[in-house]
Amino acid sequence: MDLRPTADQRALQTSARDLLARRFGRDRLRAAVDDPALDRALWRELGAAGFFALRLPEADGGVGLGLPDAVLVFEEAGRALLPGPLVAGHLLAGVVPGAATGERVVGLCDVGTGGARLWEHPEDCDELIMVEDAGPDASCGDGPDASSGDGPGASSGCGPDTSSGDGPDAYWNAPDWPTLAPLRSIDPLTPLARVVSYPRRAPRALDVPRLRREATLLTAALQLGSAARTVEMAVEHAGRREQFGVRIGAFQAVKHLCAEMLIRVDIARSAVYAASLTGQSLPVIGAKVLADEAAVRNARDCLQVHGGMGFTWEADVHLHLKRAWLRLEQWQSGAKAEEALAEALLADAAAV
Amino acid sequence: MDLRPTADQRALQTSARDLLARRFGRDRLRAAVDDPALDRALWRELGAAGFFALRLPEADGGVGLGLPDAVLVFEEAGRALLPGPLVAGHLLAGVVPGAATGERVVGLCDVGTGGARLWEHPEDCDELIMVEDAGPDASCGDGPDASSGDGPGASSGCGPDTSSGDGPDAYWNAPDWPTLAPLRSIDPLTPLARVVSYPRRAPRALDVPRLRREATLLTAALQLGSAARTVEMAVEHAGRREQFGVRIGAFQAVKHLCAEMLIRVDIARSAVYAASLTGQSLPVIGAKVLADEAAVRNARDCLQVHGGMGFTWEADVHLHLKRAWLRLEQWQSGAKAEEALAEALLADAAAV
Amino acid sequence: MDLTYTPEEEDFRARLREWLAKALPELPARPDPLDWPGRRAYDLGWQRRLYDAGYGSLHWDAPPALRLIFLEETELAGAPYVGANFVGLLHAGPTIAAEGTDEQRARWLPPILRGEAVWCQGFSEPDAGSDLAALRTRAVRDGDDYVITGQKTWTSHAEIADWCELLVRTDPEAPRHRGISWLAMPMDAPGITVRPLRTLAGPAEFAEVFLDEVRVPVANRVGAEHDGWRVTMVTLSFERGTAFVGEVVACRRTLGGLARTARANGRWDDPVLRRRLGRLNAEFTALWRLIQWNVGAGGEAGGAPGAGGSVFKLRYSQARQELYDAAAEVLGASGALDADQEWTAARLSSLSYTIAAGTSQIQRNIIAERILGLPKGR
Amino acid sequence: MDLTYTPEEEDFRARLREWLAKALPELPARPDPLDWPGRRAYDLGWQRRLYDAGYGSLHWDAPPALRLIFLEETELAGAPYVGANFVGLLHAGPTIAAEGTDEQRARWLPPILRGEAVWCQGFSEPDAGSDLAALRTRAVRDGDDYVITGQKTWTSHAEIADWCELLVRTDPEAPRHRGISWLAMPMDAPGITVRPLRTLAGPAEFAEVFLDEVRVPVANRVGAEHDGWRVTMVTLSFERGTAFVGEVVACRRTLGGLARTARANGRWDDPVLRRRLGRLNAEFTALWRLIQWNVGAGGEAGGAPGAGGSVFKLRYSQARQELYDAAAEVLGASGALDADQEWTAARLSSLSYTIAAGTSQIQRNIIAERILGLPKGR
Repeated sequence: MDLRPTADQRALQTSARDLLARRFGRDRLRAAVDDPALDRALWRELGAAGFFALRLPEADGGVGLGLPDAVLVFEEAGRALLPGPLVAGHLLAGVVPGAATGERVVGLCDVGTGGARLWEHPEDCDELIMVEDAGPDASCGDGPDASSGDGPGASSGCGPDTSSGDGPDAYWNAPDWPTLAPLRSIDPLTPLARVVSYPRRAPRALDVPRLRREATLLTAALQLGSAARTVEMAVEHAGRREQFGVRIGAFQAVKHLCAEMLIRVDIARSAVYAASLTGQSLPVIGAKVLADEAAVRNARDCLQVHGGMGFTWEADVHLHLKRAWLRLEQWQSGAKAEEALAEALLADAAAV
Repeated sequence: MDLRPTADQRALQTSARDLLARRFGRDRLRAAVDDPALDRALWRELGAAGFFALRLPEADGGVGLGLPDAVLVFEEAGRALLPGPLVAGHLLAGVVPGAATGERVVGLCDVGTGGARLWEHPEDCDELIMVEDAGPDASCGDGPDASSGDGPGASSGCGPDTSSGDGPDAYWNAPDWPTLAPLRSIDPLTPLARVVSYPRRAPRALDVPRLRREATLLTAALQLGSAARTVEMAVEHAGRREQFGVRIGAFQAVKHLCAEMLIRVDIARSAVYAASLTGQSLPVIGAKVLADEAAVRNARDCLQVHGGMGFTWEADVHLHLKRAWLRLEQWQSGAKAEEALAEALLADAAAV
Repeated sequence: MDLTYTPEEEDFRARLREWLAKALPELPARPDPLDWPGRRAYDLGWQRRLYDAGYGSLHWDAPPALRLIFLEETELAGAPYVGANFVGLLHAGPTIAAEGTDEQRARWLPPILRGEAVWCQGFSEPDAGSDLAALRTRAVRDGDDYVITGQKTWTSHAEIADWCELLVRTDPEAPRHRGISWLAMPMDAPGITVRPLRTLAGPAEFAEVFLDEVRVPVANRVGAEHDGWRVTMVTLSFERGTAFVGEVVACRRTLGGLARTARANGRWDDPVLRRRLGRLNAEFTALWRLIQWNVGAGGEAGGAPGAGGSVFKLRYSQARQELYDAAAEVLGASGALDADQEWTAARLSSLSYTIAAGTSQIQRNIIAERILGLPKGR
Repeated sequence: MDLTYTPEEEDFRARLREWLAKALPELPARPDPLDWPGRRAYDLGWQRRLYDAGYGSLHWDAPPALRLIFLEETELAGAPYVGANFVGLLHAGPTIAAEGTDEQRARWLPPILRGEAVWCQGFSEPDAGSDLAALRTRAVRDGDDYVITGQKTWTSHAEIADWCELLVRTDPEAPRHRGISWLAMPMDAPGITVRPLRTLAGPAEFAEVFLDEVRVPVANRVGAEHDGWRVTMVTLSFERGTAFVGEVVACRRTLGGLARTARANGRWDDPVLRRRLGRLNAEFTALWRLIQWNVGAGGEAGGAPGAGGSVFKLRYSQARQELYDAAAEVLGASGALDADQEWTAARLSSLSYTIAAGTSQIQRNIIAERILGLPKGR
């Protein structure tokens, strides 16, 4: 019983950090801010490094590792602000040919009840998987029969669900099938589109609850990495910047902001790592709630520590904040997450 | 247009402060902690000073002042932690004979929907007024016909309301009529009982909405006074107590706690004073919400500034916190208040 | 305590409201935010209309109640913001009025009031933010001129300003607060380079200003030489005082808009959000009352709001951020993440409120030391 | 990363659980909180049973995983709290084990483990709270004794303690941290007066201890003379580390109780409250994982938890206060204001958590300076 990463896991995390530092350092990050089109060469390199195939069996060309290892690697991606549909690529590596190697970029969009219906990097995806809720009235696709031929469905909104209720909950889409609403993404590194409707022409058998759970956990890991990075940025700045003749980190007001930031990271990290070990739904939801809070509030506190400099476009602080806001809306979060955690208290009468 | 008290009002407030300092100084306060029975002589002295008759017409022996003046006096009572059914005495001064002079001590208990049903100083009250909501299903009395003779009703809970819905919303009770549930009050200065049921034998025609509104405002003024006092206590302590070779008020962590306390007071004061001028329902509710927050959070921050000393029974900090918790439950507060303030945003489409 | 207005004040309000109803429809279309010359013309044109109608100096030398009515009514009517006239009307102008010579007042104030001159502020420097007194821009006396070299930052409207209220160090040997002077620098003087400064909220509103041996006549100094710190404090107390009146009115209107939008899109069914909006209603109502309080108090103290402005500024900057966080909840994911949504853009801008014009940390120090009298420390 | 236990550890858990199921029903009735002799007998008796069953020293010298299992299972089974044995088992004991001589360990540790001696802590003084190193209680060497005069406060269980771990100043000339020594003082020595200290939560749990020329043999000093500060730091790091394991388990149980009570009394219909409880569920689950993390880390570092304990302590003390604030919401007015309600009493006690054993302000300094490496300052 030891929640800390093993030596092997630390080595894995370090190699991910090194790869990202080499291939996605600050210059590349700022270049991506100006042109967020996905770097396909980097994507293939991530594929070659096992980023997507990490949990596929070695027999299938994968690395054969587990969810805890994936979480450590995603934490690094979050630290580095690496853009792109990373969660999709990782979770669909065993489902969509070419995803595991990074040859093909695949998107994943949650259109279930409360799903954000947002599609990351729509221009860069070679294909797209839609996941819905099972059962009637839960989804907003055009229905399997709503369109014919090879064009996208023409429906412009959510009609009544005509599916049987026990059909598949996932649909494959070519990138030009869905009807999209334009959206100027708040995160300059992550172009977005909102999916208005899409044809249910190509159903896919996927374990959607599991997919959602793992997407939630990996998104929490990205948030955790960002939260950890913004503490470092705040501490670096506070240890360097002088005002009133001293480094501002000597002021309690700054010191205590930084201390609270670290606490959020440590709490979120305990929750995320533990959830990756059990893989259970509730710990995953709890981890996302805490990692969301850590990422958003740490980015804001980091901005406050940076003062006016933090408010500039040139500082990286806002990139962390905007990405944290984006991830907050992805997968399980907010009201639904807290309701699920509350409900569990009633169910859990016997255990602690 | 000037929200600040006039010279006359400042003089009124000062004289209230002087009276309370003279008659209810720290020794009396601590004596009351050990024996919270009401000091009837002090009560009569408050009556003689116009505390209860403040807003009665001069022709009726009152002082002929207005709600803003009452708010200033109640702010002082809150500062001094003066115990007793002050709000009741003031609001019923024109209704219950002897209340205006302080000869008789009268209680006031809100048993409407969401009313706390708590009775302050039950042992000390000579009589008690119950206020209910108008309309069916809103009240929990025994009903006008539920008891006969001169004893209290025997009903032990809330039955269906048998009133017509447009009858009176207030009932007079002798102190031994209601059925009470025991309660060891968290506030050592304020004994409490919970009213389980009571007879609706002696209806009184009162403007209950107005009574509630003014009770809410005066309670907010008490909270404001307490919040202002705990800032002073924190500042006094921080300016005197030395640790690490300096007065702890020199530490930013302490300084910033105190600054936030003052801000809460200033915001609450603006809201309470302005609401006393308009007398309208929504500003009153908003003022109570902000004054509640100021009183509770300031008492807690004051405790934190005092450190271990603040946790002792001998320090007065806990008396402010416990009273603030008590007042938080009295009259409009919490969910209902916030819902009313939200609803007003919709209604208020035209105005700002 | 009195919330009523005198008949004269109510009359002023009625006439102003009437005038606004006529004047606003005659205004040209608002320029694009990136069209600097257009914005200059628009903002100056509006100030000229105000001036011609007798409302040109309401921002600083009117009785407090009239100023409040003016700010309230212009905001309610949807009149243009003070915009490019901000520094002239609310910073430099009042400072010159209070500290300048008769000649200086005659030279600089009428063009500000008539809508003929745009001013910008040259206070902050890269290494002098919260610690403004650490400023290093040097002014060396050479005959009747100062020769100025250094760098300023967070200068808004620098691209279109005629004048800059500039803080410079005139005595590098003196204690930090004693060697500073306040100058009016013409922005067309040789040696000035303006470079736009992009913020996280997008297009450039601010600029960096580089000064390379810029000559400014000694006669352009307001206040005594080396006494600029005291002069500056006058200006800053204005900034922390009534500068936000219009914004609070606007926030209250936004709050109503949030509620109606939430009801329209179904988010109103969430009691957590509803109660949050209700609480913000109490908050902004109280902030409005606190402004009225401060205006009343400032009137008595001679027009310059005191440290009480820090109390308002701290709570308001926090409340404004909470307002736009609530807006993100109302909008839902696709609105909160859409940079083209007005409320989302405002949410980004709101992030500067706890930093600009004195961080919240600095304001808390001011309150603790100047109002509460706690001992100075780190 | 590993959340599983070894077969040996699972076996330990199973045997412990079995033993608890047998032992707990045999316990006498819990004494009244005001019955000091009764509490002493009860708490020592329970420790004796643990000792006889081989669990007497689980608190400090077991492998971390076993200690965690022990604390978890005893709490789950509703076993008595460590109570009067707290200082002996978790403060003084581990300190003597780490820093004492062979003779000292042989003299003091067995009675602690066998449930024969109660210890109390004499660290804080009226003028030395957060600034513990400011302590002024003097110890003057006189032959083989120290003669001690001064005053201690916040001493829990002083009324029934046999020993006191006492910090005294042995060199008043030395720098503050260098003139302190750590002594074991017998509580029956002449010159000791114990006066109960009442807290806002009600009956006295703590006491003030007055020392008037109390003689303590030099042989009772643990560690070198004047080296008591370092010895103390060992003790404090224990206090901030695993001391809270049982409490977190208890908090999670309370949280479940809140949810069930809320459903029973209708408060569950309020989504604001429900979501608050949901969030606390995430919070306490994470705190539990953080304890496991710290125990794992502490195991590697040799048993003494480090500054990471400050991270836990800060967040936990905050979460505990939020838990009992939520309890007040669940109970409603008549419960939240009833001092006899268990949760209401616990709410009052929770107020000390952000103060005792190092205020939250001090903990944040520790985290910022020792973990994050920010410069020292005020």
